[in-house]
Amino acid sequence: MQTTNLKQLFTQYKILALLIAIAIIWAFFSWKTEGGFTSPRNLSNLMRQMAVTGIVACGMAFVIIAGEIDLSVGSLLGLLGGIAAVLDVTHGMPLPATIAVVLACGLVLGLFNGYLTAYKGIPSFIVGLGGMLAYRGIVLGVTGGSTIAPVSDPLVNLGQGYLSPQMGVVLGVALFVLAAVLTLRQRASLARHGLPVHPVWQDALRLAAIGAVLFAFVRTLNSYEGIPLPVLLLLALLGIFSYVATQTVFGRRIYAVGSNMEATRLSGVNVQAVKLWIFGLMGVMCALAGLINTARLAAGSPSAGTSGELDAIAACFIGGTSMRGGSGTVYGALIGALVMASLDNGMSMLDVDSYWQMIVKGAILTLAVWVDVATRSARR
Amino acid sequence: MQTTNLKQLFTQYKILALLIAIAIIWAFFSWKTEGGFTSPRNLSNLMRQMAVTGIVACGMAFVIIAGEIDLSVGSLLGLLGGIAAVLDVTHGMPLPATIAVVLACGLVLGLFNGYLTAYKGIPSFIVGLGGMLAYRGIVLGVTGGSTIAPVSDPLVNLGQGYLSPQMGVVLGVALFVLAAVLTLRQRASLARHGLPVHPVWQDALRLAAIGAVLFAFVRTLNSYEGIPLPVLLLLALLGIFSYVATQTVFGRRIYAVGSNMEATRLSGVNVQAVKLWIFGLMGVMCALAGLINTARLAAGSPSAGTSGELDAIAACFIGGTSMRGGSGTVYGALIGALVMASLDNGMSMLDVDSYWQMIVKGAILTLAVWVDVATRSARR
Amino acid sequence: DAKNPKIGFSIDDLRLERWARDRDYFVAAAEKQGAKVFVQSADASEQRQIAQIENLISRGVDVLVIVPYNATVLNNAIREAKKAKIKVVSYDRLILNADVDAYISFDNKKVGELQAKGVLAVKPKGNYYLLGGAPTDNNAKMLREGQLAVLQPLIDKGDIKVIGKQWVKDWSPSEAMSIIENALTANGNKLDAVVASNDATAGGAVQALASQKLDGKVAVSGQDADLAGVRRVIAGTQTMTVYKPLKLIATEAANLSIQLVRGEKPAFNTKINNGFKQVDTRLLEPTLLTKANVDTVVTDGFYTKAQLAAK
Amino acid sequence: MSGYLLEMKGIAKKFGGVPALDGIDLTLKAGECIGLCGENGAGKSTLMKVLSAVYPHGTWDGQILMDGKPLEAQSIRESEAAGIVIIHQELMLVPELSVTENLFLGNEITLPGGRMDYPAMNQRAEALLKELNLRDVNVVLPVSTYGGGHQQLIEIAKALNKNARVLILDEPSSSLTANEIKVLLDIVRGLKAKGVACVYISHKLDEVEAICDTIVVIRDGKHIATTPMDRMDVNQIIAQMVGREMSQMYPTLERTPGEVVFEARNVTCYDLDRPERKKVDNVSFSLRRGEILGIAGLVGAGRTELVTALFGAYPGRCEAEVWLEGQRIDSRTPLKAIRCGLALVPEDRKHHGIVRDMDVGQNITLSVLGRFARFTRIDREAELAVVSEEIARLGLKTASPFLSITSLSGGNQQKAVLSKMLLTKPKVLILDEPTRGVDVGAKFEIYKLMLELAAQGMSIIMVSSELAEVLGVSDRVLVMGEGKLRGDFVNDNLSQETVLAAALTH
Ligand SMILES: Nc1ncnc2c1ncn2[C@@H]1O[C@H](COP(=O)(O)OP(=O)(O)OP(=O)(O)O)[C@@H](O)[C@H]1O
Ligand SMILES: Nc1ncnc2c1ncn2[C@@H]1O[C@H](COP(=O)(O)OP(=O)(O)OP(=O)(O)O)[C@@H](O)[C@H]1O
Ligand SMILES: O[C@@H]1[C@@H](O)[C@H](O)OC[C@H]1O
Ligand SMILES: [Mg+2]
Ligand SMILES: [Mg+2]
Repeated sequence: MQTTNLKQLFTQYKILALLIAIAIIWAFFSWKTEGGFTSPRNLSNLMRQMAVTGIVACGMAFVIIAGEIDLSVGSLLGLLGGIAAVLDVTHGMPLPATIAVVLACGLVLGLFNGYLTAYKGIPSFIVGLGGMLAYRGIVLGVTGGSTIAPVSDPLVNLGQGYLSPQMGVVLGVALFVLAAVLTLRQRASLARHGLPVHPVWQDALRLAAIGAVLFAFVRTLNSYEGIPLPVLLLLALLGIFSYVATQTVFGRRIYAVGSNMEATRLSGVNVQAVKLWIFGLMGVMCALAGLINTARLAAGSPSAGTSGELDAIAACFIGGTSMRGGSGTVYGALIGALVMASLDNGMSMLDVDSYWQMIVKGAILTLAVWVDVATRSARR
Repeated sequence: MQTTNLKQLFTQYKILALLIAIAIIWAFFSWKTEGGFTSPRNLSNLMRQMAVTGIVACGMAFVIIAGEIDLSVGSLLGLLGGIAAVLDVTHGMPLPATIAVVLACGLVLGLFNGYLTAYKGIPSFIVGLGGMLAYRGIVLGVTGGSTIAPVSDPLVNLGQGYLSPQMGVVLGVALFVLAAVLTLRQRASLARHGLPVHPVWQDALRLAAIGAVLFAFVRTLNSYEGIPLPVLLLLALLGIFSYVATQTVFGRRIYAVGSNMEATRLSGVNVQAVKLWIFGLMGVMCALAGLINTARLAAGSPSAGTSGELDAIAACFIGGTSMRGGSGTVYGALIGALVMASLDNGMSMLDVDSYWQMIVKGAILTLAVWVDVATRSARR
Repeated sequence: DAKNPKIGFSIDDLRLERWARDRDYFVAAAEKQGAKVFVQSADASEQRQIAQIENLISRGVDVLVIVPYNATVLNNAIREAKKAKIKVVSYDRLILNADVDAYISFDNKKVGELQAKGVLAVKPKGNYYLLGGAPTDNNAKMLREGQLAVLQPLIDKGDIKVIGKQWVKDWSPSEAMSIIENALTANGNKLDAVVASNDATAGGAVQALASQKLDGKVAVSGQDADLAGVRRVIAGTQTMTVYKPLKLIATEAANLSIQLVRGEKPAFNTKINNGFKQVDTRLLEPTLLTKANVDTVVTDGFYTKAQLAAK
Repeated sequence: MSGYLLEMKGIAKKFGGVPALDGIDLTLKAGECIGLCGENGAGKSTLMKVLSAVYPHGTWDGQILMDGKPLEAQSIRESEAAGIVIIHQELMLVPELSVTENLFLGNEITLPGGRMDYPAMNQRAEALLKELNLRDVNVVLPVSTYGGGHQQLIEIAKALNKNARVLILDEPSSSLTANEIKVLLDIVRGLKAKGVACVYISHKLDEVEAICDTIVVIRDGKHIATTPMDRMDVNQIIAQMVGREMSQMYPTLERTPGEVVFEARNVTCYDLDRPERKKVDNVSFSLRRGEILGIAGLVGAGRTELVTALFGAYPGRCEAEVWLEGQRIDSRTPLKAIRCGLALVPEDRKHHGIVRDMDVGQNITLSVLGRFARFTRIDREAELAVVSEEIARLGLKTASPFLSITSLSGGNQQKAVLSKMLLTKPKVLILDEPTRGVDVGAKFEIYKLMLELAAQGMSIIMVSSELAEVLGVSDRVLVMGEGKLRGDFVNDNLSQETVLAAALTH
């Protein structure tokens, strides 16, 4: 009886297992590092460290939900970051222009990947593999194999800057108000469709939890230097992508394509166009990630982003996106990215031997997903 | 009308597009290197260079046909190669014992991966990702991060030795006789069941082609030093795996599981056991590849096999194995490996800048698969 | 604090043999002085190295000793360190464009020269292949500079023909092996010397030569005196290696870092421009190691006789 | 002007060189309903896919005129724009999306910025489902919450949502119950009255008879006859379809069931998503040797769950006690169940029956492959012999055992799956909707086979939503409702009313 209830809880909140995993991981590291792990400064670090993977994971979540995969993102990120560095360092272009050009390049290259997959019928795995090689080759060509440095301060600021504490507070309050409004609207909507509305205390508790998390988040980051810009960008993307996924026609079609492409096609949806734009979006995410990465490195490095695709894909899968397409969430992917970044950061703080780090990370990855699978296994 | 016939030809011989691609690639490089590329010696090199990827690709083909994937093979190969080196160098174990231990380790680790996937329900992608990290960590632990060298001569011989020319001829003749017997038996069997038998000239032509290829193969390699042992191993594996795939109960079940796992389960097949053993086999292939790799380097290097999984997976996909499982061939995978090895070898002979190498390789990969997809779409 | 300083040691990649030894010597030396060392390995990833440096900073180390994977990308991380008043020492590889307090290394240009001279001594004329190091490693470029300083006059004279040059990603032996295999084929085995930039890549090259029974006939250089490398020198398949007493550099680096923390003035012997400033530098002397003087490593306690003899 | 709303002229279509349609003509007037009849594989669905541009213009020969003007639709969108809407034979829903989202997929109502206007769509969805008398569906829940029958109605609602001028219904009723079919036919009548032209495809010829004005019969891709319904009856349609007279729908064979061989005790299945809900609630029954036991019930009654639980294939939590020949057996996985002598022919042929990438022969031998193994090697000779024998025994129509299973028509695929399970030589054969989508001729053969097997002593459980069929072949009928056993009748001139009454009482 007890277990059943617990299982139900897990089934309902699919992400719960992961959140508990994160809590355990954090508690453990915090204990081992005598609080060092959970110090504002380290949490700020941690989140900055996960930003690049997180940005890519946002786009990758859509790609995987649509039943495809993109292995070229690591190289593409490197290439776009490299282009940013060249424009900035070699051509001295002003930052807004650089950003615009890089985003445009990302879009075009992403659309190109999408075109090959959607219209030419080449499996996305192969397109990705080809791109992984070709784009890395182009980076090497563009940078001449050497690191392009030092990039200008405005660009560096993109990766290393902070939101002022006041703005952070304003943002936190605004988000809380938004959450409250959404909760109320959801209650109204559930009632309208005769679905069971959660008890008031449950929603109140949920809101309180959100408030607490927001408060802790803003306060923690403010007590170091403020919310780092890459983290802010990531938050914005989380909002936009979640909105697109759940509220827009395009978003719903992504799920439809991934879940049953044939049925979707026969419903008159242009599935090829949907796929095309998903890859286009992925390209734009690579551009953003590339910019942030270059900003963080303060240089365009020919090896930037190497194996970044694996991190992003792993984040999605850990976060519960289905390998077969059709289901998954963006916040899940970001929580997946957080799990991995926490492990990396925590073990590096604990000064664990690098080979042990790899073993432990591999084991915990598998374990976390296993817990997730096992608690969900009500449905085999 | 003409095009239809051509298209039909392509549809029937799925691998034709790839063989033509190889022919074009070889012709191009041969022309550019003034015959150097197609000299017996370089062909011998080429085949030795593709052996490790080819061996892994054999196992990977089964994994992918069964609808799974294994990302840990690169690290596993490194680990098993490292174990081989440690046993050989540090413990001075005799070669047969080393081989036995390494194969056993490979089997056990492969089965472990399979157990997690098949019985614990963890997606193979995650198990592979975890293994990729963990096994690499263990290599670093086992080798202490340093290169273990020099390995004993018998072990080196495994990677660098040759079959004597006489034996090569005997082998070639034996294979030809085998092909002839099989063709005759197939004709008899078709006739007995009143099914249409191919015209005699068609079968004769096919046999003649096989004979010509065998002759060219043996003669070319003999005119250098003989058939390299790793290539011999690869050929043997090709035979065994093709036999298993097409002639045995286990092989048939691999395809069934990959095509429709639920229907297969409902037909009374123990699908979990099938998956378990596929991964077990993959582990054994990693062991063989690890041994050959260590033998070729004459050392156990902690970075051996890095990103070997990508090469093997790419080989399978280029060779026409379906991403969704259920269809594919082992010889296709090997031809895929040959395409990639040819590109690597040819461009490095031309001393092409490494960034051009990557761009060209990526582009040709995508192109080859596109040609394949385009010519096959006749089937729709 | 100054009495028991905390040292963060960030290493590029422990998959390369020498770094494990550097780490062990360094830790031993530092602990003898009462310091505590946190070691991190970035496994050849610049992102990871930056993250690890950030983590070391948040753990409040007093000094950072860094072996950069990519010499050019640590600018921000080091700025963070400086903000936290942490001293930064660049170990073996020079960090470019950043505010580094000290650099300690062997003279890499000199190493390159030794490599070139080593092979020249055996093959004064002929076809040479230049097998470079990792393209992301600043040292790889300095090595090439040193090699060319010796070889260029002879190339101009026509004594030496460079039949190919490639950089080897992450100093990977298997990549080096394929490169040499294909170079041998392309040139019909007409190869007299391989100027390999370290022992890992030399190992790959020798293996490629061995399959043509050319090992021992073609001159091959190296660096680091890896155990496998020294054994090859003894066996005659590798012409030379450069012995860089790792114990020396590691001990010196440990002492130097601790001195920086304690506000003492370490002994430097030169200054090198890293694009940001003139960095105080301590350059150590590398030794050319051939079959003739291979005993040096034993007398130095770098290896035991048994280690070298073991087959 | 010809007065026709739609004309198809000389339509021909080949698959890989093999003709599936060979010069077919078809005309439709506004407000007319055409019954398109033919055996499995005759080409009905293919013809309709040509019409609805699933196969775009250019991939087939011939001409389509709409309002007298040529229609050369390149995509489903274009054909829908011309007013042609199709309800596909296979369920074409997206399980992860909600009912509303499925109903509007491709035709979403949007707010500025591409936002989904959920309130508007939900409202419209509820109205649509009400028209179909579908009251217990919550439109905001995922479509996968609902079983096969409901999904089929949702699929119909989706088509109704599209303002069709020509509505194609390709076997819309295969998983509907009698009542639901009545609602459906009323709706089609209403559409006809509004001037919508319909093409109705069904193997349930009484429906065709009830609703259609004209019957078009095709056989092997060729047009056989076009006749007004008022000059035809069901028997004549059958004669045109199969090319011979069929005197009766259900064969008969003298048999006497023997002693009880199989017992299921206290079978309980819990819902996948809501573990506290029981889909099957403590059901027990027994079965005699050589008996055919029909299980009837409304859609969602839990029949599929019951039989999958007996076979060890229920995906969720379940409890069941299974006795065979006086012994308790362990049938907790399909493999164990088969070893004990049970066999199940599943309801969902596409997902649980056929293995798509394998040929007909390989599908047939999948369950007994081990039998042909000689030192792990498959004895192809022996395998082929068995396959040929099976193909002949069941009258399975295929050019060769080496053809892909997907190239067979639905009825023949069903025979292949049946044959696969029969090869295991079961003592108890469970058939879940064995004749869904199967043509009359093939149905008759399946019934005949069932009777023969029963006469040889095999016990058979048949789950079916077609009451006539249950009453036509069963010796005994169980009725299920809401997961509980509601009745157990000996089939001695049992009437449909009795069974329905049992299914509906609480
Ligand atoms: N995609 C395809 N590839 C190859 N052959 C096909 C394909 N689709 C249909 N066929 C073949 O075309 C013929 C007509 O099939 P179709 O589905 O139109 O039959 P149907 O009349 O709808 O049968 P049913 O009553 O079983 O639904 C069959 O022989 C079938 O095997
Ligand atoms: N929530 C669900 N998720 C997935 N599949 C479901 C779900 N509910 C039912 N199904 C499947 O839909 C089919 C029909 O199930 P239903 O509950 O209608 O049982 P039934 O009594 O067998 O009805 P039918 O008359 O359709 O056979 C079954 O195959 C069942 O497994
Ligand atoms: O010692 C070498 C070091 O100087 C270089 O930077 O990296 C490779 C090593 O072999
Ligand atoms: Mg049909
Ligand atoms: Mg059912």
